[in-house]
Amino acid sequence: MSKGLERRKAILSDPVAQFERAVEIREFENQINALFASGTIRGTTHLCLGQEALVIGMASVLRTDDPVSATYRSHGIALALGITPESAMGEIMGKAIGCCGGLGGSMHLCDIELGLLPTSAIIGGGMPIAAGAALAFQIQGNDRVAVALFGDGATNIGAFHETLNLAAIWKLPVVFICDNNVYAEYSRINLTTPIEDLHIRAESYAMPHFALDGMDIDAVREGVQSAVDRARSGGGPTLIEAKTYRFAGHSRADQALYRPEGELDSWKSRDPLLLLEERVKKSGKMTESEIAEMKVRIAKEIEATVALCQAAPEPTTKTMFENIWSRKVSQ
Amino acid sequence: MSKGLERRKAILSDPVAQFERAVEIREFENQINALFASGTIRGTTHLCLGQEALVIGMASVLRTDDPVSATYRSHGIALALGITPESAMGEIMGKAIGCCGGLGGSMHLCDIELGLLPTSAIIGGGMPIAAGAALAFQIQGNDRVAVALFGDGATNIGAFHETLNLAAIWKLPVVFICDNNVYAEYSRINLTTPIEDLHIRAESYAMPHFALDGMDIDAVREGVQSAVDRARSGGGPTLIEAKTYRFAGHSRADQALYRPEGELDSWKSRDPLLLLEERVKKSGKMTESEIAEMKVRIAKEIEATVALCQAAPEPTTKTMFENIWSRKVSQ
Amino acid sequence: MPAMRVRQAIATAIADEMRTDPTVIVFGEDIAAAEGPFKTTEGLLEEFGPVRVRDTPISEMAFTGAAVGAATMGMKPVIEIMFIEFLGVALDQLVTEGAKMRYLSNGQLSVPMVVRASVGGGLGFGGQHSQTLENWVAATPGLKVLAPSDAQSAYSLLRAAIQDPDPVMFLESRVTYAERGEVDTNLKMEIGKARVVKPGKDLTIVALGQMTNVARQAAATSGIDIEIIDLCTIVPWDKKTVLESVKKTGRLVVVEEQPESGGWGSEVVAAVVAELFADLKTVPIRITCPNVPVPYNGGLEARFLPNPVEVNYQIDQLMATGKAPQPWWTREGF
Amino acid sequence: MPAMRVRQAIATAIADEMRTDPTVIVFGEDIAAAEGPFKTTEGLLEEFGPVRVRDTPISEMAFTGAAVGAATMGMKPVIEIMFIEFLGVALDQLVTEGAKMRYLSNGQLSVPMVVRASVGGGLGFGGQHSQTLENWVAATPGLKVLAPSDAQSAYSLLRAAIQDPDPVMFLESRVTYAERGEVDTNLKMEIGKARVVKPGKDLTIVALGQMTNVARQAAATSGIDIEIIDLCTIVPWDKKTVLESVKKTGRLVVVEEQPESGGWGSEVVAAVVAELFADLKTVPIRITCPNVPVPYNGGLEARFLPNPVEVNYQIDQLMATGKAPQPWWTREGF
Ligand SMILES: Cc1ncc(C[n+]2csc(CCOP(=O)(O)OP(=O)(O)O)c2C)c(N)n1
Ligand SMILES: Cc1ncc(C[n+]2csc(CCOP(=O)(O)OP(=O)(O)O)c2C)c(N)n1
Ligand SMILES: [Mg+2]
Ligand SMILES: [Mg+2]
Repeated sequence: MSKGLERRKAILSDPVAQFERAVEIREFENQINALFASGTIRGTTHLCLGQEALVIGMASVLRTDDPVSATYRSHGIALALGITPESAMGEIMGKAIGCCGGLGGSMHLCDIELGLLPTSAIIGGGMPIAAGAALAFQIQGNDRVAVALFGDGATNIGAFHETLNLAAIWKLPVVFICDNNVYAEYSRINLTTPIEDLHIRAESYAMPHFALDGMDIDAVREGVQSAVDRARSGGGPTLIEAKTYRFAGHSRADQALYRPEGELDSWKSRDPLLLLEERVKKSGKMTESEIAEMKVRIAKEIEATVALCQAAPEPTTKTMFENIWSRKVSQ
Repeated sequence: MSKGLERRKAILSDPVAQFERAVEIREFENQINALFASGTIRGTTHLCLGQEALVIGMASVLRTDDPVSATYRSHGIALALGITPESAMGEIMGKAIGCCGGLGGSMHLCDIELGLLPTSAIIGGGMPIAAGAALAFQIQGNDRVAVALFGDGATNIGAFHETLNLAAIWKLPVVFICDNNVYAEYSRINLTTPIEDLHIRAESYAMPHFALDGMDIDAVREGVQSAVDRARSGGGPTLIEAKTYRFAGHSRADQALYRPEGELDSWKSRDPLLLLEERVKKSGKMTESEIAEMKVRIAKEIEATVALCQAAPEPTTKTMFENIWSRKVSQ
Repeated sequence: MPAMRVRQAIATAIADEMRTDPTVIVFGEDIAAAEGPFKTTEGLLEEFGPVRVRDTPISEMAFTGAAVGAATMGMKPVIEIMFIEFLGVALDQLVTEGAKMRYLSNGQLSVPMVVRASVGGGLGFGGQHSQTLENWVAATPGLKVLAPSDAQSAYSLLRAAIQDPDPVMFLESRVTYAERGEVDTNLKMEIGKARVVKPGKDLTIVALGQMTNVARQAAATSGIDIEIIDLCTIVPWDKKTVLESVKKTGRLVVVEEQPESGGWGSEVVAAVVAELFADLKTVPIRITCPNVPVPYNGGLEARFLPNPVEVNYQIDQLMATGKAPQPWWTREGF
Repeated sequence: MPAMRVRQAIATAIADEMRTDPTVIVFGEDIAAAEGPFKTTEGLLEEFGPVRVRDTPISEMAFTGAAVGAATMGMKPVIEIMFIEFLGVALDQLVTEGAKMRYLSNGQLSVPMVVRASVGGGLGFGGQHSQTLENWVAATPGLKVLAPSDAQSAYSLLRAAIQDPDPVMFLESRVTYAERGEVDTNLKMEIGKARVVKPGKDLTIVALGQMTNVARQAAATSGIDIEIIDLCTIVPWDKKTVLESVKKTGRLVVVEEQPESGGWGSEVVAAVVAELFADLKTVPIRITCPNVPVPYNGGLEARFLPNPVEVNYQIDQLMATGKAPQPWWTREGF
């Protein structure tokens, strides 16, 4: 079994592994943030801080043959699905060991073995693709399910509307998960749409829908599982709205000065890492000191990953001419 | 006052003129149908048979400075707004006297004096444009209202979704009128979307919405008036779904063999022309024989229009180089 | 060899692929029960049933993207964009997602899909339903762009497109749908290979789609011995065949159904010049549409499109003067 | 003359127009309170308020179309498409509606609007955020396409674009946003007129956007006396200035930030050849990007883009051999 598959298997039911993965994502994102801030990495990046429970919860109830289309806010979902830190960070650094060979960057992670379709940097871009994957499964007559993960801001774009309608009329095995983290770039959601509960948009397509607490991994697991079960058993698509919050700015440069006072703090009091920690403590699966050790261990691992990726070779020029077409066509 | 403005004024409150206009549209469309069937006119055409009450009802409550964006199914709305039969038929025949100088054709009628924006042959194409016109009025601080008329099939395209959300969040003075004539091309609406009452999609934007009987001119007038009043007084947009039926096929070639048996007949029992005729009879405004005379007169007028347009000159080659840009730029 | 209309050649090619390859599926607006507004999917629903042959809502973005997604999961979707203009509401999924998906997955995914679209003027469909718009999909590494010109090329190229492991844009000249031609269903045509449809020694015309017929008609009445190359593939176009021909004839005329500005033919001219500068006997020229929207009026639309009379005028002038003639709209002062 | 960054020149041009013309309005995603992700609308909300300066939802189709509609009713919208790729979800409204509206209203309507978009590579934004994509809007009669290359041209061309009575696509090289230059706010630049940014007598480079800088850098170290033309307007491009220059120098090199296939430069080559076939001393050539998506890795992205070293290599080879040199990827066997 590949490292990625092992990592995926680990979080399926083990709360300790789920907590560890959350710590890993947090650490990973903080390191990435620092590397961008220092100019070590170029381009742009979108962190998943505060949304760890959502991505891990999702990943823990999906099968590896259930493909996920996600967005440029890709690191968390990639790690949750099992991608190794080297593979993700290598990509973000543009190295040959990266999951896209260094040609994609932070916005374009991909690992088909783990079900991660190439993440899209176009708002709404991944949604029709998930529906299309689901169409394939429906026609093939298997029980695979496709998942689209997208932001609150994406619910205002045409592709959202068209895709939900298409999925509904064709009863496709697809689950739409809206990560409502309150902001789209620098705009609070209330400034760009007059409704608050985005999931009600599913009514326009007679599609089942509900909201869930995206900070609480058990709520995520239960909600996503129910929608996946419906899709797998031929019951068609579901729209889920996960209420979360983006702890960092939108992207590299953003200080998020536009937040109303107190908003961040109030959400931080329900930081998914705190909740996950409580969960393992309450169940007696980890002691305080084990937790502390684990955090140190993971911090070291991520530091080692940084070193490993920095030392890793750049892709050769040749690679940029590969994978344009499946077969080379003389031009 | 131009002929078009006079024609518009005529239908504002006079049920006789409204009935006459409906007869005119019916006659016009039948003639156009025949001209296409015989190959006299080339290209394609989309008739408004059965939907006369909707377009006349709309036109009778709008001001001429309230612009309307409509679709390729353009003849009825154009005549209702006041365009003369020569101007519309001339265009459909590609003649210089046509409202677009013969460069547009059946799908592209336009008369700004009467509030008819260039009709769009792209599904959903006119909707953002109506919202934009409304944005202009809002900024200019006047009380003009923009109207978008589109089909049931158009409610599945991205532009519909994006435009309604934008209009709602900006509270634009625009009225969205969905002409639900049950079919989009050869597809019954139930085959392409899982909901029946399309107007409920406005809930996704916290926008007021309702359905009305599009065969009944008084229902149309009342419904559209209420939405226009809301828009004019700063209350923002409304989505109206007019329940109508397309008596003819989708376009020139279509025999509409896909209809369930009896459906057409059942709708024809509520043919807007019958209802309009009853209305003027009941009110004592016209006698049977006056009605018969009027029908004969209009039939003759439209015949004369055909002759006039057939004899009218073709546009010169020069015209196709005009109106690309406002000023000629040397290339 | 059966003679069939281009629209039948298209339906037959799809059917033949669907019979051989169970992963081929077809969807688009009104292409199933109604068999498409141009009857290019005739018989498919009947033979292959509603699972593989589907009508979609009016949602080009969603169904183009659905084709991308289905293609990544082992299907071969063949979708129909009824008029190329409708790609204007869906370009993202084809060009920014589908065509880049192999690259952005580091080769983990292939996207074998075909987007068919009807293109071109001549039928009085007006300014929003009569363009060719190859420029929208040019400059898209990862996407192949094909354009048949008759029944045989429609059949053979469409089969090649469906068999291809990568996304293919397939542009069908609407005017040709009703035209008949013999079709050898065993004849294979390769993507990226042009056809010499008429040999000649004095001048090379490069054309595609319905302009291939215009070139044929022009050549039939010309005093010059013209070689006609039907390009067939716009991206990646067959430089080799074109260069060989122009090397022989020393003269190049590109006939394009595109406005002068933005047309694909410039690239053919530029590439030929780069390779054969010293071998050219006369200046290579382009015959295009003027820089105006497609007019509806029949007479104007006929003038708008390159036609055999104008092609021959240009060629005769070129031969007589050795210089690039003015296009008709300049000559006439527009 | 104040020196300002390109992004400031843009904000200043918009502000200066807004002060003079109350019908100018501005909208786009995060351009008001946040002043745009590249700060190209800095200060506008503060000075002109939320009625004239608005944030939109993520709905490019709706707000591009809203600009068309508002333009027909007496406003002059200046909208921002943050990255040109996002036009792929909104092309219809600009190209099929807005650009044709004057024609399809028989001249009853004008559509004075400006669509600004950031374009180009070099900043590590990856395959879906680094292209120039002029080809999407080429072949659109009715639409003007502009591309500034520095602070002065950004300022003057944007003012000209806003004053223009017709739709204008305004392509801003993202890499240049941070670059500083002197700006004479009284200097007018005309749409459709190119700038000779460096005179020379032996060879003409035609470039635009950030490639103008690449050309300058190349020329600065070249042994050849190069004339550089900054095209400024892509549609309608300034044939006259280009022809005059090439007539003088006898040599043309086009430097394009586009894949080889589908780039705008072919048209320049084809048109120059058509007019000056007999006057050319060497074959006109194009220096472009390879036919691949824009790679993320910094080293690869730098190779992907035309750069001064490659430009000088090509020019030196051209001068030495008189033949069109191979592009680097062919030389290196990729
Ligand atoms: C079509 C398109 N328009 C605009 C953008 C620029 N953009 C990138 S992220 C973003 C905000 C998206 O917000 P949301 O959907 O809530 O996702 P989040 O970033 O919060 O995860 C925007 C507008 C884009 N990538 N694609
Ligand atoms: C974007 C786009 N897709 C497809 C079409 C082709 N088309 C023309 S009319 C039509 C059906 C529209 O149905 P509806 O909106 O109900 O309007 P109706 O024709 O019934 O008035 C379709 C699919 C188009 N014009 N534009
Ligand atoms: Mg968000
Ligand atoms: Mg309908």
